[in-house]
Amino acid sequence: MEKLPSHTKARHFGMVIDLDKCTGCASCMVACYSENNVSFRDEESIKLLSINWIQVYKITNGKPFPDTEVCYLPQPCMQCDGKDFGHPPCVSVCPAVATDFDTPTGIVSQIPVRCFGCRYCMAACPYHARKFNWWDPVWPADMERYLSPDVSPRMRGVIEKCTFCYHRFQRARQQAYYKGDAENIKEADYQTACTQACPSGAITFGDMDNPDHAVYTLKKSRYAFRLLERLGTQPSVYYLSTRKWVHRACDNYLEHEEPAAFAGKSA
Amino acid sequence: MTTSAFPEGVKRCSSGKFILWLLPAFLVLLIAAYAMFRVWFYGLNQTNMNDAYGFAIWIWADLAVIALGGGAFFSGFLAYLVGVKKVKNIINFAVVLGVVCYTSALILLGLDVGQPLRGWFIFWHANIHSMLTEVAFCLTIYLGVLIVEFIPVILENPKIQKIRFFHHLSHNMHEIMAVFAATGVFLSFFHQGSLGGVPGVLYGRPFAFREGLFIWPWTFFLFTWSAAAVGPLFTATMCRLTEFITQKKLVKDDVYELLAKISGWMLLTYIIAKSLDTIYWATVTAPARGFAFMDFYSNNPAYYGVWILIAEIVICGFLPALILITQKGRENKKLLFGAAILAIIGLCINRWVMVLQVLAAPLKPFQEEWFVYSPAWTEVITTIMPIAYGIVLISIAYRYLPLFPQEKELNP
Amino acid sequence: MFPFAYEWTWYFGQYLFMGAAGFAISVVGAGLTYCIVKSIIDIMISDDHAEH
Amino acid sequence: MKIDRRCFLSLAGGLAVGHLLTPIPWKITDDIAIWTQNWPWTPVPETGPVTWKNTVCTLCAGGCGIKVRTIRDRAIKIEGRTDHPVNKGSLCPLGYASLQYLYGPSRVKTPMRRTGERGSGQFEAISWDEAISEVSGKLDALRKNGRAHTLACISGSDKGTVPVLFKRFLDAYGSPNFIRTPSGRDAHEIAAYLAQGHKDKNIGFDLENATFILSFGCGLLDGSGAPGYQFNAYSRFDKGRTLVQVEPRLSNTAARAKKWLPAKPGTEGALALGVAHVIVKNGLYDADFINGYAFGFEDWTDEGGNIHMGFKSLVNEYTPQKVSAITGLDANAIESLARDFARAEKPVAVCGYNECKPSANIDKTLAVHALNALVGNINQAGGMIVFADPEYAVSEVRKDRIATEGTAKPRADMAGTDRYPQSRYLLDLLPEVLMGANENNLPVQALMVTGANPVYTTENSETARAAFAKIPFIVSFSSFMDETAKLADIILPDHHFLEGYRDVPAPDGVGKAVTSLSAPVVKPQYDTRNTGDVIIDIARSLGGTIGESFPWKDYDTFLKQAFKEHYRDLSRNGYVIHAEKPLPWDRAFATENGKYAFYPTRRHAAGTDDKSRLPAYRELDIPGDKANGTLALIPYKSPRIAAGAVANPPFMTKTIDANVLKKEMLFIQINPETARGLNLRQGDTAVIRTPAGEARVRVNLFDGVMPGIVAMPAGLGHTAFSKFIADKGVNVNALLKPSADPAYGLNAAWGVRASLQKA
Repeated sequence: MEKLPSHTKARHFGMVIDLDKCTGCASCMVACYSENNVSFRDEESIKLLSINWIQVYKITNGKPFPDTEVCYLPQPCMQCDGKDFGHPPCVSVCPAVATDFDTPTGIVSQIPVRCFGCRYCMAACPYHARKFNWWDPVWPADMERYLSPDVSPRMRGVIEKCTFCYHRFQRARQQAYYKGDAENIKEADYQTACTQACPSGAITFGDMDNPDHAVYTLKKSRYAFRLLERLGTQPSVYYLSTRKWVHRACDNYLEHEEPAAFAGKSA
Repeated sequence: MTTSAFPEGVKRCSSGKFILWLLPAFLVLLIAAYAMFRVWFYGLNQTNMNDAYGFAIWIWADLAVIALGGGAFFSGFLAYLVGVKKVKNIINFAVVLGVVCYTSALILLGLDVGQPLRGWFIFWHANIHSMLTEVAFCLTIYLGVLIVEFIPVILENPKIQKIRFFHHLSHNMHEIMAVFAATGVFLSFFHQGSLGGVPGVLYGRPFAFREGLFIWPWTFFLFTWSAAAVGPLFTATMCRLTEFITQKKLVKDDVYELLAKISGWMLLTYIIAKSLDTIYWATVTAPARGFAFMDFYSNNPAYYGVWILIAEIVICGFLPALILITQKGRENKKLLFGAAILAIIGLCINRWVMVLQVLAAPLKPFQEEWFVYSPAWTEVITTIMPIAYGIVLISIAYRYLPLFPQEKELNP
Repeated sequence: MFPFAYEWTWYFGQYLFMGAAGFAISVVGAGLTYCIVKSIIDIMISDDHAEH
Repeated sequence: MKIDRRCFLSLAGGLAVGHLLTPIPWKITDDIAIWTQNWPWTPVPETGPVTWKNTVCTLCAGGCGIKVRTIRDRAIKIEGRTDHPVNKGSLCPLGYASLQYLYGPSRVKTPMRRTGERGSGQFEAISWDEAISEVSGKLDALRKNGRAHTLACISGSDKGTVPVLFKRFLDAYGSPNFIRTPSGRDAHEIAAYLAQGHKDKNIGFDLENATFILSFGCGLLDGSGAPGYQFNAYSRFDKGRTLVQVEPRLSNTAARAKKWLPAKPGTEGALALGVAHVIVKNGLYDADFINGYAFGFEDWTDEGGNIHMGFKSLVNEYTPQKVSAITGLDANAIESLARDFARAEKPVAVCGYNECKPSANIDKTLAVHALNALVGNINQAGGMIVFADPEYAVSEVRKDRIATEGTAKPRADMAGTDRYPQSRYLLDLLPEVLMGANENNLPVQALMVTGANPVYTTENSETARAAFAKIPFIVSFSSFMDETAKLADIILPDHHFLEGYRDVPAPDGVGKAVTSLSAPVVKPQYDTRNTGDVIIDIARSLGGTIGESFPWKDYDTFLKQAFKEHYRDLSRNGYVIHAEKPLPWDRAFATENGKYAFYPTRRHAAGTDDKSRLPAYRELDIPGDKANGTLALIPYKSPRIAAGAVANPPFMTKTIDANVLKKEMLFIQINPETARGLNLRQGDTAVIRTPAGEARVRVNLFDGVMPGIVAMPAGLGHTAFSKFIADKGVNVNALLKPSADPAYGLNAAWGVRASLQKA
């Protein structure tokens, strides 16, 4: 929204998820819970009451046995750039500036202690990436002992969501500063917990504006697409798949329309 | 001679009967208070809302009562700014109704937020880009205005009138009522509109999203216009209901007819605009995002499909509008109030669609199912609460305040 | 709401929005004050009348 | 001035208004908001200096290297260790969630003694001294009664120092009944014995270097076996490397495979033979290996002059057409699969280890081993690797007369008896033996359980529970209140793996001779003790030769001694690779003729003809009759559900989809076509019946399941641990039933007949 302070290097962090590689194992989800002090309850099967910063969906091509195919789709917060780079659907609606678009990183922030729980952002987000704390979080037995001091546990009545592990960016920036070159944050210095956790290497994360980072090239792939791209939300999360049905399942198309990667071809 | 607590020259029922009449309403209020306690103490897990239905029946009720309470601002606009004298005969009642609607809306909002104790962050940390901020500011200030408009009516109670300061105060406030009314109209225009903007700006939600003018989506104007159109009809209908309950004529028929005529034309223009908006949305806005019109009306688990649109636009839109703009329709009171009720239902359907159906519609093609929600008892009782609360406030106001200037004349 | 809150940006929209809100509050506040003051004056005038 | 009502009201009103002009209400409003931001019941994690400590996850047998982020003796976060040879950074959700076990509600915090009815879960806390003296007292009495051989130990593994201590304890005590829980290892061990002459060696698959993996139902990407190793191998899959999955259900592995071949369950062996047929017919096999290092490929003549059928003749009849008829796969697909497999640079065929239900089908396993032999990919990079564990430097166990006599007695589970001479452990047979015996001559009078949860994991688990409940004295060494611990008389809780030392042997299926060391990351949180120490203490308090057999001060000392020169590397790096290269072919095989036996002459077979020794395809009938059970129930493994001894931690349960588990109801997967026939729709509640039992389930329609098959997730339906997993869904083991291989006694069933009826 605002102009960048002149001393800050502009980055645009993004993620590329290879759907032809994701095995649906949910390591990313669990690593995320653990990294970000996500709360849990004994009843988590009602998914619309369950807090997940990244959620792996299972989608099928709808064909009968044995031509059935399955694709797993991990979906974190899309960290949308939104309209005019800086107006994601959720940010402009938050009445109390509890969520904001961070221009220097392209990350959509969330301040739970500022949030008063109106849930307008939740209604605005087409990805259901925003989760509400319907209950007071409780860590049974001695589980409070494993909580990380990097991410504050949220209280009841507020929204939370994926922050691209922003605390890890802060840590990387701090370390870079101590090393004397505050702007020199390498690709490996800042990786999200889910990226690191993906045991099959389906997730790639980095600065999408930096040619040295893998995401820079990956997102330019012909088979790259974004979830519900046509809504104009400009997500910072890209997906890769060579399968046309996957592209079709991830955005809305009128009957005669074709996903961009396959337009004009009969694949 | 002791002064009667009742307005001069009118008859009121006995205290016993009055209390008996209020009893059921108090009972509802009591249960609602318990529900409110549960929601505030244990949190929103006491409702059936979920991450798909972040907005639910409360927000619908909010939008609906604010729109219906719009009768206050539009009658004020007519009476004080345009100078339609006849409307003054119903303006006091409209103000009371407005107070009921707006305080109810604020209570529901207070229930609906997850952290009510820091709800004031909406003012302190205001994000002026948010439609909700606009709503909160205008709504709160307008409620203030409504109360200011209500004060002189209260002060007209004979007992209060005996106090000289209040006597003068009510007189002076009446004198400059136009200033308050103008401010109210200004604020109402924005908050009614920004309530429409709330769904309209959601460009992630193709069912709600509308293009518009500057920062305001078309729903902004449609909501204001529909509130102005239907609000007075609601005032009139409630007034008629009061007449029915008190078994007294309180307002002359020509007042109703005038309101109905104005509302009829407003409603007609509104519904034409709404139709144009729907057509543009269905043929341009939604297809650009890959949605066919019927995508929004198929596979809905509530089974109403496209009928909800037909009900809103034709049965509860064009039909009452056409009845109200014809003189014959207005002269027949059954037709008039039938049409008014249809229009009120239409408005409620519109708000329902713009809140709940927006959230119910699946967005990701791989998630074909609609999201289903049914309110919990805590939500239902608190949503009914405004009715009980309205009964209490209006009954007390009617009993002790000269709401209807024509009452004395009509009931000699 | 005020420039000292850190999310404040020096931006035209802020003036417009807060200006409008402030204006509405001022009008209502001024109106109320006027009524109250005038009522007090009215009482004093009518008291004067009573004395003479 | 008189204070009248009016005055009073004015005063009150004035105060109310005037109050607003003071800072008080605003301050209170602000303070309340600040309070909501700092609710005392919302925890504020303590900060401090961060350290990362390396160790190994032992929640499953996968042996993944992990690093743990700790702050002031608090373990905060687990991540995969990128420099660990097994998983190279990859880690499954269970590993990521294991801190929830460290601090979780299912921990057994002190030694416990049962106070209520058996299985009621009522225990009292006792001291370690009391617990150990009670156990040794009971064991001493049993031994003095001449029933030393009726002590049994059920262990999740027979490798590693702690199982070795238990085996040693039984040896010194006088019982032959050390029982390893059933796993895919059983069939591989037998196949390795028959084809290569190895006993007690590890069979691994070098998935990292293989360029073509033909998986016969291995849940490589379903979280079974060694998940970290398998996921990591897959993560290195670039273009030109192929995974083909043979399985009746579109599992996570099948979904990611280049090709999914839904062969009818139980016919995988036939497919392997069909592939072999095409390879042999087209001469695509590795002639060097076949001619130089193999036996029984061609027909052969024995010493008595009898001509025997060779593998080549056997596969001759398995034409693609015939195999197509058996498996239901397309003949052309089989043909091209075989060609692609044989022509790949490093093809490897895998089976057994990580199937959700490791049907110990010896024929299939031999056929799959034979496929690897055919393409000469044994003990080669990217192939099937055979290697031994490091030998522990442990003195001979000292045995007194009771011990010598006791260990010579036949085993309670019939393994190694005349009936099943070549089998080592047959836990699946034990429940029936126990049920058949009367209380007095119950072949198991005392049971120790370590690293296992047989009450939950044994097929036909309700019978198993009843059978185990008959055992008069059960000691559990579990860290968690699992189903078996809940049934026990005494619980001697082990440390969580982040609290103590433990060696971690090479995980089954991993093609690397690697041993790791699990080291403490935090101080023990509760009054628990390393099981190694406890068993040493029990032995000591029993005294005599038993005590003498355990001369070590404590477990850590024993561990150091056992690993000798390896220990230094082990403790410094957290792992040691004790054999860099597998043995070359000329030294690889321990058969009589030193060659790979395509014809397993040693095979203890039901028949005497060649075909009963050769890995011919034999149609296997699964438990249940076809008339009542028109469907077949198979369990499936989900990477989001821990199906072994340890149940799901809350985080993993949180990841389970709503069409797998909703509230307390589990969903079975069936094909929509099957559902139509049964008049079932998505989400319907139905009753599934098998010869083992019945259960209420809900129906999830999934096109990826073969018609006629009912697939049920494994790992749910727990009755112990904590409210976060107990009473959710159905334990598939309660519906399954083992069916013993006639010659080996191992459970060879791939499923169970079932019926499904709308409820």
